[in-house]
Amino acid sequence: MEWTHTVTAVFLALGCLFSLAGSVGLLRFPDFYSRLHAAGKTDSLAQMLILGGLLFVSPDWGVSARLAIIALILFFTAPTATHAITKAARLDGLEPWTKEDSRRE
Amino acid sequence: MIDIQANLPALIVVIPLLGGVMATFTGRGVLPWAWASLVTGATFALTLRMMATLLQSGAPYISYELGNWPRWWGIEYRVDLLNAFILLVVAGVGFITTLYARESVGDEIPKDRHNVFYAVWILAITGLLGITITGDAFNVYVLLEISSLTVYALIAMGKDRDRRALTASLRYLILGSVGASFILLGIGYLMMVTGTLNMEDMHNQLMRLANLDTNRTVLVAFAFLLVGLSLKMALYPLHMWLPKAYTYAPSAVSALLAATATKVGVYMAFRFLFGIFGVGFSFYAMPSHLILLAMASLGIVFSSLAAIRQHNAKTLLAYSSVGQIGYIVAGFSLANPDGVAGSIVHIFNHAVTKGGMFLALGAIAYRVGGTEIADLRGLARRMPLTCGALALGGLGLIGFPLTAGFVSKWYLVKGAFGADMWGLAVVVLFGSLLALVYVWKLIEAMFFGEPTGRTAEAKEAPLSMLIPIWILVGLSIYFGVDATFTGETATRAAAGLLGGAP
Amino acid sequence: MRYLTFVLVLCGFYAVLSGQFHNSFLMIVGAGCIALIVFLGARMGIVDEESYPGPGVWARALLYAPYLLWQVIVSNIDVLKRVLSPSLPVSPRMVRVPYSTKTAFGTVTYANSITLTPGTVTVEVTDDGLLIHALTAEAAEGLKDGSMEAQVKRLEGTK
Amino acid sequence: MYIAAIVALMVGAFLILIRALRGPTAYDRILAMNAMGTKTVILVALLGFASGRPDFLDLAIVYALVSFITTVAILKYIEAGRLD
Amino acid sequence: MSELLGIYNYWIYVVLMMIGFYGVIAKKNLIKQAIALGLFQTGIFLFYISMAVVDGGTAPIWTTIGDGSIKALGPYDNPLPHVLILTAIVVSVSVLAVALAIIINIKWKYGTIEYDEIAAMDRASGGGDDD
Amino acid sequence: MTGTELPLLAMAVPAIGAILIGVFGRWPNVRELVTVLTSVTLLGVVLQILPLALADDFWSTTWSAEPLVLLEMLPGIPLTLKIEPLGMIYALIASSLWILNSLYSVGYMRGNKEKHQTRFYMCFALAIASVMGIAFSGNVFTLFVFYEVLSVSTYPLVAHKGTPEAVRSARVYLGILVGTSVGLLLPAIIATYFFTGTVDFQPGGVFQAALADESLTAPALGVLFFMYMYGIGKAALMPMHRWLPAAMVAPTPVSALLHAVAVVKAGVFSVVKVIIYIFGTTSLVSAGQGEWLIYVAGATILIASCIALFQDNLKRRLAYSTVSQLSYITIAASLLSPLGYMAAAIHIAAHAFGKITLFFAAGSIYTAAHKTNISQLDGIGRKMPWTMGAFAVGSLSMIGVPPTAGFISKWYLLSGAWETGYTFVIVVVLLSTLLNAGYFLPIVWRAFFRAPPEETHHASMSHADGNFGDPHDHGHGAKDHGHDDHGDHGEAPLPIVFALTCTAAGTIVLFFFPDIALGLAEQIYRGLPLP
Ligand code: NA
Ligand code: NA
Repeated sequence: MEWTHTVTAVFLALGCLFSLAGSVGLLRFPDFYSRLHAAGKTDSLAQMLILGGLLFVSPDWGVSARLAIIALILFFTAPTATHAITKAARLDGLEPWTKEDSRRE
Repeated sequence: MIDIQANLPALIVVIPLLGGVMATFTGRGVLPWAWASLVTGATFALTLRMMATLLQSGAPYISYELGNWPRWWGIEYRVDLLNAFILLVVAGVGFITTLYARESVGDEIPKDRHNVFYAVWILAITGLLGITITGDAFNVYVLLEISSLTVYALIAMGKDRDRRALTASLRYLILGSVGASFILLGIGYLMMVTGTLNMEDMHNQLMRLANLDTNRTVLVAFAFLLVGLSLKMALYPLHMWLPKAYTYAPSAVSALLAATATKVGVYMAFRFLFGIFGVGFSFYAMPSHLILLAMASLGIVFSSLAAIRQHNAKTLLAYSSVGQIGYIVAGFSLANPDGVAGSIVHIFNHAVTKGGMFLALGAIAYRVGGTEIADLRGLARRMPLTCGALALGGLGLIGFPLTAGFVSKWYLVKGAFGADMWGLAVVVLFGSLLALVYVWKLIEAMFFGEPTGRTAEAKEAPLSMLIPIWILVGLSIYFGVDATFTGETATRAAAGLLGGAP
Repeated sequence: MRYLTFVLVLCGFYAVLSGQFHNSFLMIVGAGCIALIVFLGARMGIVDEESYPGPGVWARALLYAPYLLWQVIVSNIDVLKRVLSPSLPVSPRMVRVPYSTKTAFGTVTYANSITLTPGTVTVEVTDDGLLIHALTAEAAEGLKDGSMEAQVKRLEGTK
Repeated sequence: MYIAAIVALMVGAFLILIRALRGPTAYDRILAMNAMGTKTVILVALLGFASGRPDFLDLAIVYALVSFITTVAILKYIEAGRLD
Repeated sequence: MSELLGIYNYWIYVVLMMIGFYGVIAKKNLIKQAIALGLFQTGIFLFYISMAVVDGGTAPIWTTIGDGSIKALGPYDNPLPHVLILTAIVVSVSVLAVALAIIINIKWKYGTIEYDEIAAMDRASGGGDDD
Repeated sequence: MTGTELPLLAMAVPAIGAILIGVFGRWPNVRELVTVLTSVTLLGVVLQILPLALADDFWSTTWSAEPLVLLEMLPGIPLTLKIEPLGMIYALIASSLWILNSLYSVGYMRGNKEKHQTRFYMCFALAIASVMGIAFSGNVFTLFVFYEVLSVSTYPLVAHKGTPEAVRSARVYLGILVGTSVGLLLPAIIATYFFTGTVDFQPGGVFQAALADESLTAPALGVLFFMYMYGIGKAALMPMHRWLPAAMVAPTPVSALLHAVAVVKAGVFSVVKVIIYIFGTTSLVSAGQGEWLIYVAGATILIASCIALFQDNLKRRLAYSTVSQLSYITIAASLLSPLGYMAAAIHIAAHAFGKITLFFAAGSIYTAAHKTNISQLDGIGRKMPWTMGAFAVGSLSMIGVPPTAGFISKWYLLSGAWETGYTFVIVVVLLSTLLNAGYFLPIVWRAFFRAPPEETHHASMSHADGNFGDPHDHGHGAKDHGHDDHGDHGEAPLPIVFALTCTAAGTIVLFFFPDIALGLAEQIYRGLPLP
């Protein structure tokens, strides 16, 4: 296997790791705001890693350009979307869950 | 310029299609209606010419390959005696109802929406014509959806008059879409087995299959198509959507639907059951003729009984339509020359009879404001010509001699005898007696009742409505008195169907 | 001037994606699309300062990018640790942090940076400070020292 | 190699789906759907490479844009109660 | 077992279709019915697409090879079902559009989109002719 | 006009008459004139056909010529017209009685100031046109078509008054007539076409070939025979007779039309025609399927006569009398013997003249004295000598006492029964003759030999002149309806009295000069294939 494949493999593995982390976080975290951390951030890194990984094995510059464009789009839209959701939740008066609440339950 | 004669089949669909789209730009006032009349008139002329060309050519069918693609790849329009006849019915009744529609639509649809109404109206006719003329199975599905979508919209446009038009339209949309999806599935399975979409080619491939009767895919395709088509034909018990849809739709729409929509559904059944699957499979290997006959008989009896109970004349006629579809389906399920001929001729007879009656009800709604039996009471004195047309149409429904309805009954009963189906003959005749009851409910109200409220000072319908009404009712009488043309055309078309090849 | 860059970016985008230059039909259609987008963009008024900052900003952004990237990685590792540990050491809270960046661009970048740093997410930007949701007490404290705010202000060009 | 990544992401997607179904508030669901959108983009890219058809990436671009617009549209509707 | 697995697509299509069909019949909310109808049709699309699969075939889209010529990359799936479903999707979307338009009008005219409430209002106003 | 086209003319005259009546609707006098003129013209045309029917070489010339094709309704099944002796009798009665009925109607409708008179005369003319169609029908399909047109054109006449009661009775009338014809007659005709490939009337019937090659079994023929007999509801075989009493709600000229001129005659005419020209003696006898009809007809005669005994309403009694008299004709035909067919043919004529006289009398009593029940008729004979005189003649004809025509048909019927050895028929005829006497003679006796109840009290007021008021003078006799005082009324208006006198005379003339009726009856006999 050429060296590029191994590099890609590493990038992909890392990307999947963080992506899974995000998903698990989304599931395990107690309330909306904490899940925000998991979902919002992990996607940005995971997509950069995976798409970056694929850059190394892309057959021609056309494909590489597309990969870059996707990365760029996701880099800008993912956090914006997360902020939009947070703003909507905030406006709607969604209160974060805190440790004290857990003791009272 | 386009060579009209050579591209006749394509033009029959293209002209109303473009006409329909352009109708949206016809602005306000009388222009939308005028444009619609022009387009439907031109289309009717084309269908006349199509029939003439077919008869002169003497060939069993005329084939036209769309866009010059060879017919195994592209879409082939195939015109034989059967669909040339139904094209005539659809385009003819469509044109006459369009002429009629000016006053009725003016009264029932807001002024600013006329251009949109007529656009959707023309497209509905286009869809129906397309289904009738195309020889490609998937193209049938596409055009079926075009006609269905436009019909859902047309029915919903009755909302300003009665909000129940919306619920009726939605219910028809749901059931219609499920039906269309079943048909799509059926076509899909057929495509898997035969590898083609051209109906005639499908038939040949199916016939070449060794054990057609036990081929699971073919059986599944047949089941899906049977249910889907029954839904589109409003065959009892899959007719639930029809009564409310016809009642609350604008009057002109009810007339157009009653005369053409379900008939094209029946035509599709002809093409699939006789054309593609062939008589042998559809009616002998499969017990479908028992199922269809049972459903048709139940339909005739129960829908006529329901019609008798109604207190709104339009709903009454709507249930009557379900019953009449029962006759048509019973006819072709006999799978013998008389039965199929009876079925085909009744498509025409019922189209003109019921179409004329719904137009008459539209005129009554226009003058009196409603079509409840109470609105009809004693109306004959005020609107003699309209009530006369309704009464004559009623005689046609019962199947009185000298009306077109009688001719159909003659063929159906003779077909029933031919197939030793004495029970069916009894059902057909019992249906006529039930029809006598619900028609006389209308006639007694109109001719012997005491007019009240708006009925008392209603004026006779305007000429622009009376002429179309009496053209249709006149046709139902003329083709009752001299049924040689319709009789022979139906018999020859039936022979073509029973011959197997579409 | 700004419209020129807008058109150039669109042409670049089109060239990269289609890669078709010899097909006249596609070229015409491409030009048509670009014209339409520019027209709609102008009508929506999005071709302005905010979406097309001057060249200077691009240069400073490149300087800031590695720092940002590093923060992303660190924060993700932090999330990873928290998610995978069975006890889920999380005690979320809301914190309000004052900010002194002047330009809108500066404030957004600062808020984004906070989000990208581990354990904190900017929830709302209000006059009396940024509302931050922190996963743990330490994360909230980390912001107090203002080191990151200085970085962003340099990016903004205000000392 | 790609297959492994694809499977991993599918598992991630499944988890997100659980959150989408359980998520008490609407915002949890929107968050999940948004995350699902990003995952799908990456999945399509990976599938493209796995099946040797890199031109799938065009799909990924379109999907990314559409997913973003959908999320913003839903939020706008929830906030304002009307879309126009 | 492998034969069964080989046609898992068809299992999914049937499941999807039945879920949609159940939704159309059982659900009382009109929007849910419209969604269910969409699901029902999607199931059918999956059936058509699964029908087109060719062993080892790739997507039926020709690509530009290095020297600019457009060629297929080896065996590809049967494009016909794919094309048909393009049209079917257009139809399905149009049906959904008309359905939503009607549902919005029902909301304006009835004030509700729950089937039971609408039926009750119809019965009350029209004297409810029995179907 | 060759022989074949005359039947078409016979149909065209009343049809055009109907249109003209409609056109001149607003001028009553012109309208009435048109009605009478049309009826006279029709009789003229029918009389032109008579010699052809009576000619010795009729069967070889007129009958075997190509029938006149009215129109090609269904491919292979045209509407055709053909002259035939039995049809000739029916047409003769209908056209001659139509003239008298028209005159009578003018007096009655004006006497009672009825509404919708134009519609009345139009429907009447249409009904007569369809009667001509039935009489001269060349095949059973044509007969069926005009049979149905007759039902529809008489419906408005039955529902003439428009009262809820009239509409209800008209519903029963149409329901039974159309019900039986669409329900039984139509399928029978279709089956006939199906089994034999033809619907044409042929002496000796059409089923021999089908029976021979077993395509039609004997029981199947029996079922077909049952469908035909009960399909023709107008023959009022029990239990399909209920429409007849129900139709009594109609004005008297309509009852006269129904009972004597057209409707019931269409019924029994069709029954006899079907028996002779569709089934034919040989088929029925060989299949042994015809016998049940004798017993059903016999039962109808007796039961109807019994019911008639208890009817106080005069028109209802006459109605049940008709039900029984119709079955005389049916029972005669069901003997399946030449004598039987002749008895049937003659009784069609005899009953027509007799029963129309009785109905005219009933109408006259109603117009003059506004009485409808028999119990009110004491001593009315003195006030209305002409009416009750005619009533007596009519009753005698019903009973079958010479010198009335009724005697001849009963004589042929008895000899036919004797010849075929059906003692049951002989018993039925004798018994029913007694019953006829039982429900007719008391009326005559009550009218002439009983003193009117209040004669002493009103003596001074009654201007006992017997003058016949001017037909247009509405004052005389037509007192206000409510007041049941029969002291000061005389005879009914002239047209009424003139019409009923003619018909009464007719029953007697028919007795002394029966040669036309007999001649036609024998003509049928000559046409039958030798057994
Ligand atoms: Na952070
Ligand atoms: Na398409």
